[in-house]
Amino acid sequence: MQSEIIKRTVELFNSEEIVRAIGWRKGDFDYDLNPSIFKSSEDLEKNFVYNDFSSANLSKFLIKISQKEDGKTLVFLKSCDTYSFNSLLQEHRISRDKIYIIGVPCEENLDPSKIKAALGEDVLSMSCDGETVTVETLDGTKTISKSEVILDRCLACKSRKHVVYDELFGEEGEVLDSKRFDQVEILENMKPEERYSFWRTELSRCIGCNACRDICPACTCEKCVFDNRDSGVENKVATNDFEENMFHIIRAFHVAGRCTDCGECSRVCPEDIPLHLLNRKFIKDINEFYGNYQAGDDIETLAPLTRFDAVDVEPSIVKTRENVK
Amino acid sequence: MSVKEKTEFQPKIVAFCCNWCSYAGADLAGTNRTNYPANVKIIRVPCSCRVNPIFILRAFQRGADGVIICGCHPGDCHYITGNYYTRRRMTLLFSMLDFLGIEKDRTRVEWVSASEGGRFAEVMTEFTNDVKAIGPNRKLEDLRCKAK
Amino acid sequence: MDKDALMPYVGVITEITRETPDVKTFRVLGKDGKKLFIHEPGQCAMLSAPGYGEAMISITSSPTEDYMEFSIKNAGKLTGWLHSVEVGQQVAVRGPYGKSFPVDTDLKGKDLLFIAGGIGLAPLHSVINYCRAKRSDYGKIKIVYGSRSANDLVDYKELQEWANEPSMDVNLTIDRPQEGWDGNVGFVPTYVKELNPELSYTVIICGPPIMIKFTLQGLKELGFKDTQVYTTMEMRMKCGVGKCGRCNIGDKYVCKDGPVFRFDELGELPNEY
Amino acid sequence: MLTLNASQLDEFFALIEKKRELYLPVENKTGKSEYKRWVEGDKYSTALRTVKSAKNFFFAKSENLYDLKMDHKNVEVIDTREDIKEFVIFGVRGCDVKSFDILDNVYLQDPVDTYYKNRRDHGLVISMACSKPATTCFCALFDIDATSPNGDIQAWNVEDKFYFNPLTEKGDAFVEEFKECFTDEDSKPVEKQKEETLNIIERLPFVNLNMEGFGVEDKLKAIFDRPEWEDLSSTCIGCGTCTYVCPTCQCFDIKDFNVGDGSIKRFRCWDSCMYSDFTQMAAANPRLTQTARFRQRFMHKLVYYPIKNEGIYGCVGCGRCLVSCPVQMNIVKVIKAMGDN
Repeated sequence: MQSEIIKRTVELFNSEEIVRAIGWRKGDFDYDLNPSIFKSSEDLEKNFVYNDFSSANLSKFLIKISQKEDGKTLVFLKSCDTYSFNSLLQEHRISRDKIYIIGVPCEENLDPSKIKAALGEDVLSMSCDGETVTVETLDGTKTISKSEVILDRCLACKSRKHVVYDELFGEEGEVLDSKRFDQVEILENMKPEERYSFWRTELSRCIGCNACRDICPACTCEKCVFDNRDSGVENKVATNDFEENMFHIIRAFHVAGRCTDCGECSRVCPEDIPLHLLNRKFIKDINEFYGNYQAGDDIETLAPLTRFDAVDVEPSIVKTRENVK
Repeated sequence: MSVKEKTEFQPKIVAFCCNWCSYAGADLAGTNRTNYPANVKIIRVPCSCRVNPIFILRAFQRGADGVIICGCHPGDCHYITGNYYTRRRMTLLFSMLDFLGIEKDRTRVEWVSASEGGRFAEVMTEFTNDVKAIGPNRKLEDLRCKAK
Repeated sequence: MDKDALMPYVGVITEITRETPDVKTFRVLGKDGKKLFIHEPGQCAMLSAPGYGEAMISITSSPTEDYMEFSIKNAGKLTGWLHSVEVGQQVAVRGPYGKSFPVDTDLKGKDLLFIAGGIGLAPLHSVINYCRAKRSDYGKIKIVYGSRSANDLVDYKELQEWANEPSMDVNLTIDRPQEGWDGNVGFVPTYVKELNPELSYTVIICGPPIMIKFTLQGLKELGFKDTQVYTTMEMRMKCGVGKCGRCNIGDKYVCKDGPVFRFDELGELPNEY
Repeated sequence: MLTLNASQLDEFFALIEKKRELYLPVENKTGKSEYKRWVEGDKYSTALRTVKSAKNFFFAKSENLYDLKMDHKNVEVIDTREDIKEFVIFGVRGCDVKSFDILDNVYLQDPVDTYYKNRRDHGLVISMACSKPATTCFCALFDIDATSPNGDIQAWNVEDKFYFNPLTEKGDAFVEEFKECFTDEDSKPVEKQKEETLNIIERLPFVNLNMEGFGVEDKLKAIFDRPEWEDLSSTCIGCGTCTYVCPTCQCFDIKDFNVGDGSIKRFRCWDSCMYSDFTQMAAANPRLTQTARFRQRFMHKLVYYPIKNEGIYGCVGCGRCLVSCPVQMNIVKVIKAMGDN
């Protein structure tokens, strides 16, 4: 697949259709690909990688790049990334006519930290061949079943369908009937005290690095509320429980109805806090209260928090509904 | 009995009241000499949809035990649609607070018009009693604000 | 436990003078009426008030005085608050921070040319008065000071005093013609070139970056060398003691290794100031 | 050498905890290890590295400096520093121990930071030699011997035994105080383990990195002006992950927290040079682009810090940024792009 993609992209470079491409650059290992801008076909041929570790969602980087005056930028988007792209488009953060999208097919991505946890930290290289992941370590070759090391967010994949592209590699995928709200339901069925202690345990690990906010394709404000010195909520590192709670409630609230559930927040969290559960809770509530809505599905439908219905449910429903303890 | 009464927990209640309805409703309660608990501190806002979720969290941080938002009845918003947005936002926010395990009875939205002085007092009394029953806010407190 | 360098003293504002529409001079003394600490010309102090944060302000008064003064422009949260207070207000002060001008070493015995723009006179004020107090230690003193308008000239009274001293040559300029102004009109860099100072002068310059840039160009054309020119830099600081990292330029910390730099020293730093 | 059986470890911890506070790496919910105050039942985690470094023990992630009170025209400064109880950090890896030296160069130089020093004086570091370094480790590059870490007491874990060797007076006193816990045994197994580990270290992928060209004054501007900075930083998202997991990042911010009753808590917290509001000037922010901020962080570690501190680099090769960066950019990639590699 990688070589086909490279071949096609080189063609686009040569025909001057595009002036740069944003993709995944080879790192020191198979798994530490960094999102990067390729300015020439030579660079791309040499350093572009598309493999099971090309997890980074590249759509947000387009904001900065599509503001450049010159030429078209090519971007590689996996199916879930296309939803983020549409969202950005809908909010006028990027200009469509300056971007060329190659949709790349996506099997589940792998999680290097799961592989390391299972096989040790002395990993030299990892590669996946269908169902088995083969890992070269200082200790020799080891194998592990792919199903054990799939990235968490891919375990609950919502869609294999590319909702926007100029060119697609592979077959058109389908929207999946995912079980992504299962974990949210488990929490909903807990007692409030249990939920509170669950979230305290999780959020107390937060180091306040803002990675979840900065990687999020829906967090695109020029000036974030948490960067406003006069807001009274601005903080570099949370000083106590309250600030940890507040940051995460507000972060999730600010993307409620706009979050496409791409899962980048949880993927990049250095402390593995399941932040996507907060976002999914909002998505689940929105579906329940205001009808099914998938952000990024199209660019016409208004986001749920920017519209209303005269007969919407009252906030007191939170107390009275039966399916949530 | 009397000792118990003295030490009874007195919650701090923050009420965000829309300028065009419930704030006037509170006024009316006052001019009618209708009693409502002294625990309630009113903050006037131009519309219930002015209330940013951060305000609510900040109220808890600064020592509130309960936060209530009062706006015009749906359909009666001075700015035509403001309270419809409030309704959606607060439904989601309260649901999220619940999801984090914070007591559901600490937050409430009520629609109180300018003519409903009596209802204003009723709502406040009821809300204050609800919050009294669940006790002081511990889950969203900031100890720095409680010292001394 | 020893007092930490980050912990301030309490000072009292004993006098407030309005200099220009947006600049006031505050005299600050300890509660006992004495100076809070001894400083050298060009050093700074961190002023703060509860809830308004801290700001690094250069000390305007000369060490030879028995008080400490700060000329402060109303520009932000803390300075805005300072402009609203009355005499008797207490403030938190810590310092002195930074390197001073080398008044007792490199500058001793030299002819001195001070060039300032706007509030940039404040840090130089301390040096000028120090040199005035020890007049015999220095050669000729020439001052070039410019501002947007005559009303914006800081320390106007004192400027007159300086001008009246025969051993000091004071040259004022304003950006645009103004009624009642019979002095020079024009930007500082141009005026400096017009005045054509002799190369014997050591230059001390402070003002807006754009003024410094063009003045320096002009001085170079006149034949001045980088080693002859000193400046004092401005940057938002937090700790003042070279630890918090934000005023780091190259291997220097402005708060600790500066704010006074000779231009050849600055030239060795990456262009991030 | 003084030894302790692994089975006696919990007893040993209980004994320490009786007299001091004991902190050690413990496996958390996600299976990764974190430093934690020891309580009965906690098991020492032998994981190679904790997610966060150990710098928090001395350079706290957030701490109150003092309180300020304003009453009309009066201002009062209230010293809120408290006496710190003696504490022990057990199981610090060689890289993290070295990071304390790097922080010392900043916080113990004149004027001494009393908050830092207070904790430094009251803390005792029991380090732990590495036996299974990761492929993302490169401490050898900074002359750190992972098999013989510094600290007040160095320790090794060989099979089911722990070996201890005090290095400082403080360490001697500690060993003396708890001498009934230890037995004296031959240190051959330690030597054997060291040899094996060094053998692994030689085969690590980054062992041949080259630091030539960094940390010298005359190359400062040349490195600063390199065009590679632009590409390396092109997708840096400007979060603070690298800074906060880094054991040597030392920058902080000072802020006021308004308690609401007229008093202010002035506190400091970790800050990151990756943030847009980190450096500010009145006229213009000198580091407006993420490229400039990105460059500042790595220049500081690889060039500025060593110039100021006799050639010691501001990096210890712990590899945390290689694991945690959301966009997989890290100091190794920078060293490779900028140095003579």
